[in-house]
Amino acid sequence: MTDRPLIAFAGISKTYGNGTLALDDVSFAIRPGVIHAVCGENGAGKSTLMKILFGLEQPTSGSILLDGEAVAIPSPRIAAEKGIGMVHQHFSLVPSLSVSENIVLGQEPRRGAFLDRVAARRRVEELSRRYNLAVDPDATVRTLSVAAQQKVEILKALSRDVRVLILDEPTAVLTPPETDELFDRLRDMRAAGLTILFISHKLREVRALASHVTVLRAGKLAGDAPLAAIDDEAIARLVMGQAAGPALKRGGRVSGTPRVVVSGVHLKARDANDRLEGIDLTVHAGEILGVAGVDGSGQRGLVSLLTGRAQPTTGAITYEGKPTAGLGTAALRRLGLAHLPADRFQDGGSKRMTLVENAIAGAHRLAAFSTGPFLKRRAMETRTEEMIVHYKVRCPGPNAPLSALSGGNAQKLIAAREFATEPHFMIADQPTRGIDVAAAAFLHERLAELAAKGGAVLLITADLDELLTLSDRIVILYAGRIVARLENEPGLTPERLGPYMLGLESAA
Amino acid sequence: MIRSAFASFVITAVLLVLVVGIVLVPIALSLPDPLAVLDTFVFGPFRNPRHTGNIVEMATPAMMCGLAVAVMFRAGMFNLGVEGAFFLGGLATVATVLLVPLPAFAMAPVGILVGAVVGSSVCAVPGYLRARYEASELVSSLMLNFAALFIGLFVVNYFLRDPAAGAMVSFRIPAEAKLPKLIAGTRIHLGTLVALAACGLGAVYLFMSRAGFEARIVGSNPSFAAHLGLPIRSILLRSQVIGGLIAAGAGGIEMLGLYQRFSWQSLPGNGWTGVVVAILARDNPILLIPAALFLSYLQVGGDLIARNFDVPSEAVGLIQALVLVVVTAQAIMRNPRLIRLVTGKKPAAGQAQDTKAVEGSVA
Amino acid sequence: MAHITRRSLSALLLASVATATLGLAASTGAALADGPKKVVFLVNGNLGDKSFFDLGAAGMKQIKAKYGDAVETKVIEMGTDQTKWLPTFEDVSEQGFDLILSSTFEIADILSEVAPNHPDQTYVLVDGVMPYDKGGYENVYSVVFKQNEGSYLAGILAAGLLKDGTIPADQGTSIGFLGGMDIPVINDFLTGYVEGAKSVNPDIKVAISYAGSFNDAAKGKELALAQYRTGTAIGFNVAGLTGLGQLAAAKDVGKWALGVNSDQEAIFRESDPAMAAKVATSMVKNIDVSILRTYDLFLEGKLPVGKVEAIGLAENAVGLVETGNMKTLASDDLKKQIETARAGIIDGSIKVTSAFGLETDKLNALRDSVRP
Amino acid sequence: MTDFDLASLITFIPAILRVTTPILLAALGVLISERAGVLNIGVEGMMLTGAFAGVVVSAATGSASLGFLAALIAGGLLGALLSFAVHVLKSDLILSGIALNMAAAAGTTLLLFMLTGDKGMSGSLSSKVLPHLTVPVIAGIPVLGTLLSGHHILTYAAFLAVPGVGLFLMRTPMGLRLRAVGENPESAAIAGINVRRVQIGALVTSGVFAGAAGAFLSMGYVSWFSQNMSAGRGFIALAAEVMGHGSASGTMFASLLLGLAEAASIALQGAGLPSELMQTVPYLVPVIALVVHARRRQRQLARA
Repeated sequence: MTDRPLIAFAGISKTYGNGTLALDDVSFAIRPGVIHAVCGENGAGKSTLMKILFGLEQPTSGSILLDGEAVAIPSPRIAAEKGIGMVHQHFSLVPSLSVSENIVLGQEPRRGAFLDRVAARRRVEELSRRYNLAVDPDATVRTLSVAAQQKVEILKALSRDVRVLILDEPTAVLTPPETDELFDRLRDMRAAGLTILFISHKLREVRALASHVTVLRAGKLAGDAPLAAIDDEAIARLVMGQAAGPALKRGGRVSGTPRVVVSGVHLKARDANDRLEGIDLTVHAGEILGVAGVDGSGQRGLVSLLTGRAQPTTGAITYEGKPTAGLGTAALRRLGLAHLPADRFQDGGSKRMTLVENAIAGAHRLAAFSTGPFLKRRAMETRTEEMIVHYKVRCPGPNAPLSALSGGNAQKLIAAREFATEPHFMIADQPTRGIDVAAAAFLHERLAELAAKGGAVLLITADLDELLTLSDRIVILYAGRIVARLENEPGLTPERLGPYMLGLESAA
Repeated sequence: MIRSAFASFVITAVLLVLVVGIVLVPIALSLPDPLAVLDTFVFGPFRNPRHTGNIVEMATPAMMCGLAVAVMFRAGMFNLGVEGAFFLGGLATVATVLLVPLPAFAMAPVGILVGAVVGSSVCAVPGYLRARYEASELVSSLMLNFAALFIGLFVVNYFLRDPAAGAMVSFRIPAEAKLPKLIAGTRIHLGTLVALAACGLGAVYLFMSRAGFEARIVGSNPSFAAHLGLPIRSILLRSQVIGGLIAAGAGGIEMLGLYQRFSWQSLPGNGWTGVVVAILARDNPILLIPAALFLSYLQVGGDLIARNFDVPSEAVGLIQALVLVVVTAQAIMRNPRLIRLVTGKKPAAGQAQDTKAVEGSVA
Repeated sequence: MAHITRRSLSALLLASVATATLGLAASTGAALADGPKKVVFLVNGNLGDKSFFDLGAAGMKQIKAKYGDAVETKVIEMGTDQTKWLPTFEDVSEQGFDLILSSTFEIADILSEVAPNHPDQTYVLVDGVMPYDKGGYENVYSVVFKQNEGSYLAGILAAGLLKDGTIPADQGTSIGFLGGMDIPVINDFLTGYVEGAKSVNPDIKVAISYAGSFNDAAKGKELALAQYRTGTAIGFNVAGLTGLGQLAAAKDVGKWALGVNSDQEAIFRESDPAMAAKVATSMVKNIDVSILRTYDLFLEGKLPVGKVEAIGLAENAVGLVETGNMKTLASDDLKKQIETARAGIIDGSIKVTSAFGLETDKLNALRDSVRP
Repeated sequence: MTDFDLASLITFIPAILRVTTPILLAALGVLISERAGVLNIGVEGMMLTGAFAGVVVSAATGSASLGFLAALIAGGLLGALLSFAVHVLKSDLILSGIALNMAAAAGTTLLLFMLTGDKGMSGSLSSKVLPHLTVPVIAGIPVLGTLLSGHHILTYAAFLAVPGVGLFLMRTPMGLRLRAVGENPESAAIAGINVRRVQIGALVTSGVFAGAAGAFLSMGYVSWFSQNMSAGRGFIALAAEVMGHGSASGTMFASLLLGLAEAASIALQGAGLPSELMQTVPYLVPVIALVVHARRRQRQLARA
């Protein structure tokens, strides 16, 4: 192997039909057999660049060189033929199909006219042995945990004889031990000769894994260097365009009266991941209670109980001393509940509706926004414009559809709506998943501010840095039970949380 | 929103002329007087006030059925019961004015009201089954349309049939019950004003009222509605009851406006027209008015050439089918270059990259 | 279509202008002379029903064939949307036709609005009656068919074929009636058919079905098969295109069918002789003949405008097709019996009930009396 | 038909199968396109056109098989046409389907008129029919013979197609791709599947099935084409597919239920009830079945 680049981007620009310039003359090279990190905030153009490499998008100008030759990649199929595979941030699996069906989809082994299911299973077993990624080939994807789904996603990419594997923010949904395991596997793959493109905005991970980093900012190449030649602060500067502000650090404050008390709650649910088996917890006024746990440890069940979308099978929940039995979401919201849902476009808003409509929905029956049966559209619009300013929502205007916003800006608008009611109790479920550092920091400040004003906050997050930054106390969920209750002391590290999250230890 | 919709409206109009030209020119050329055929098709409807009146008469039920469809579609309900509601609404209205002794002034309003309530069941029952049991409203409404037809025919045969008449028709609708004509020389009746007002009210409901806002939230994203704690089931049901009332009321208005007796022996097809009009107007109540007028204009023009020349009436049907496909063709209608040509500005973000071509799988 | 070049398009346009000019000249010329009479037939539905609309159109053809250039005929389909019928009548009334014909009862309501506004225009209503008793309508001639009379003969034939053993008892012991819808004009066939059958065999059973549709041949066949399966040996279809399904059923099970309105044996004589062979006869309603007769009378100035004429067996407006299968199938005795009944109906000694104006209760009583 | 003894019940079964056949064929077509994510509202028009093409071509060639082939091709062509409108012109799927139905009704009548001078039916064309099949040994066995032998070839084809379609969807690579496209087109595209091509293929196949359903009407039930002879069966097929919850066997049972309801309403004619009320039965049964099914599912969910 020489130092000749495996892939070279040469002056790639991309302008979308609506005039957005996503990439502006980006050029850099990737050497074979390395783990190459691509960093940048949300909307910096990382995903677009990777989509271009994978054939999902076409550049407006510029070219891609593979082994020194300019190539056209018009579709993922061609990308696969050229040995490029991709693990998507939002998995590209078909939920109702089995693991093996998902993996062989598009290049199915045949026996006569039929799908050779034995061969498919064998292929999956072989792959999973080779790359040390254990999955059950016959499981239906819908029933798998996120981490397992990611394994399937990786196997699916690897099943096509790839030379280059693109991973788009692969750790966003993983616990630290899962992340560590993933990194081990990725190092194995590199050792086996694979070139890995690793997209992330977590410096720690980039440092831990990659040997070379490329930084994109606002569609332009901001920096490109071997990791050995650049320190973290320099990378952060390249990412943010300026020095990052001092990090917020809370912890340890328990103040105020118990606001939400969950006692002895069991929940039977169809999905085993949502079941709860005897939960006791209290959220006090003025504190942020962090909830950690591997995805599918009962977080969803807990949220649906606390938001009134489900009723406990046994046990009780009180809200400021009053039992909530029989109260639905609407009644709880009237009592002062707010909720930042994990899936912001699925539950947090309506893509097709305007920002005004998304921002005011829920509050629209208040006297401020309606007279009799009618809405006060002017007042709604004015209020939304204020939110847009206060929450620094970058948008074409208050009457643009929510779909026109990037994930981070949409989340800020949704947060603006949820904070606007001055809630007594806020459930923040993965509040900053997949959004850029600046937006995340902004939301962190809002949550801290709410707690400071006496609000009770329940923070559910897979991002342990976030958890340790914001929480006053931490509970860890495993398989529907609380396995640890920890004070967020300065010495608490992600590594200490790991064993609890995987159910290896229990302290409760 | 209205402006971009208007742009597509202009493109539609231009396109239609092209489509009609492409189909009609060869047909016209096979006839002795091709120019007259085209001329009649395009200008005929405006040459005689009666024909212009026909456009308005025909657009009246189309607007209301379109409104009924739009109200339900906006709430995310694929309810096709408008057809049956229109039929049953017409029947119940006529039954009321025939069977219930009412003072003359009350006949029309009470009749239409009763018709609206009875007829709305064809939309409301699928709505209830969906809200209560999550049973596909598409199937149940499609089936109930036919059930409504045969139940209606049974009612006519056994309770309303005029034995002196030679066909299965009801007794004559009393003159006092009929809706007053508005313009001499045409059949344009009070119902047209009602329909226009209904479209206006529909716009107010959908875009300016709390109830309509909530319905649109449910329609555009039920999970979001659940997040907000909106009472989804009752909102769904309410939308379908409102839709049913409008459609069935339209049936009553049509009967008292244009008919002498209840004489439908099969589903009149206005429900399908309503679906077409609503899709053309992109479920916008105000745009329903031009959409319905436009469709009716095409129809009247087509009727005129079929009547006056040897153009088979089926050719007119073919033209209309083609028109429907073309005017909803996003490849043409949402072509950014065309939109820029019409509005003179760039299209809004998100509109041009709407690449998901195939929607509408049945939940 | 998309490949029309600009040149070919302009050529087309040029050509069309030329033809247009010619056409204009021709029509002006025709108008100057004391031109041919203009007659129009308005179809309140679509052609292709194999029943009164098609027969009406056939009548128009016969007029054209008989009078040639002395007459201009035209048929306009108004479609099934009833709101379009009145505008069409108003348009046509202003276009200088000498005679405007239309058919079915539904048109009576339309004409009662249009005719008074155009007193100089002559209208003909076939198979429907204007409410003359309330006065007016001096410009409308109505003609109705006594299909019950013809159906009476069909009933005699069906019951007679069973009674005299021409159709052996193992084929079935009852007769059938397949109606399009439970409506008066269909039931008018039924009452005559049942009474005719009863005159042969007072205990005759009649299986009665209605399809609810006039264009569903498959359903018609299924309904007929159900009748044949439960003991019907010969059935009478009065259901337009749906009714033709009965013929297919008769062929499948080797039983007998009776056609209606037009000669259904003739429809399939060439294309499917085996099926045509199972049509015992058809009860024809000579709408075409009556339309030609109307025009004849009109030309002679003898058309009784402002009145209703009911035509039936006496006028040869309805009757059985006796030239086809019936000729060989029916015994001479049976033919004689039918002749006698015909004479009886014409001279008034036999009264056939009509479904028009008959209460639903009475009709049900009649149907119940023959239920198998 | 007042006494429902065993014998009359057995003679009743062929009627159910006959009534079910066109619904089942069309519903299987709807199933294939629906699993690929495209709802085929145009199935009614495809049926009608298939019925028409079968008659015209078999009359012209004197061959029933060629006529049947033409029916399949005609249905498939309309499927391609619908695909063109949806995928190339990017028209609304539902509206294009409605338009297709309108165009098929008008177009077949117009063509019939041009060919025969008659708008109503093709009686003057000597078209051919497809045969009924007698299963050798079984035909002689009393009850079983009535049940299994002597049906129309397309009745056998329809029921044999059920496992065929089921296997195709669940066990073949193409079926796998089709389901992936229908469930998650983006994922399918990422897996290198040409989503558009799969959907076009599904619509064409859907049309072929609809064409076969049409051929059963004009070359099985009767031996001619008549105006609008599909008479709403396409919509019934849509209902059957939805009731079948996406599986081939479910679609078959739903079709059989609808066929049973229709056949029962036919057999019960003449029992003295108003015919209009009897005619509501085939339409009320699916609604009731839907509710019963939905309630059972809800109870299962509640128990879980």
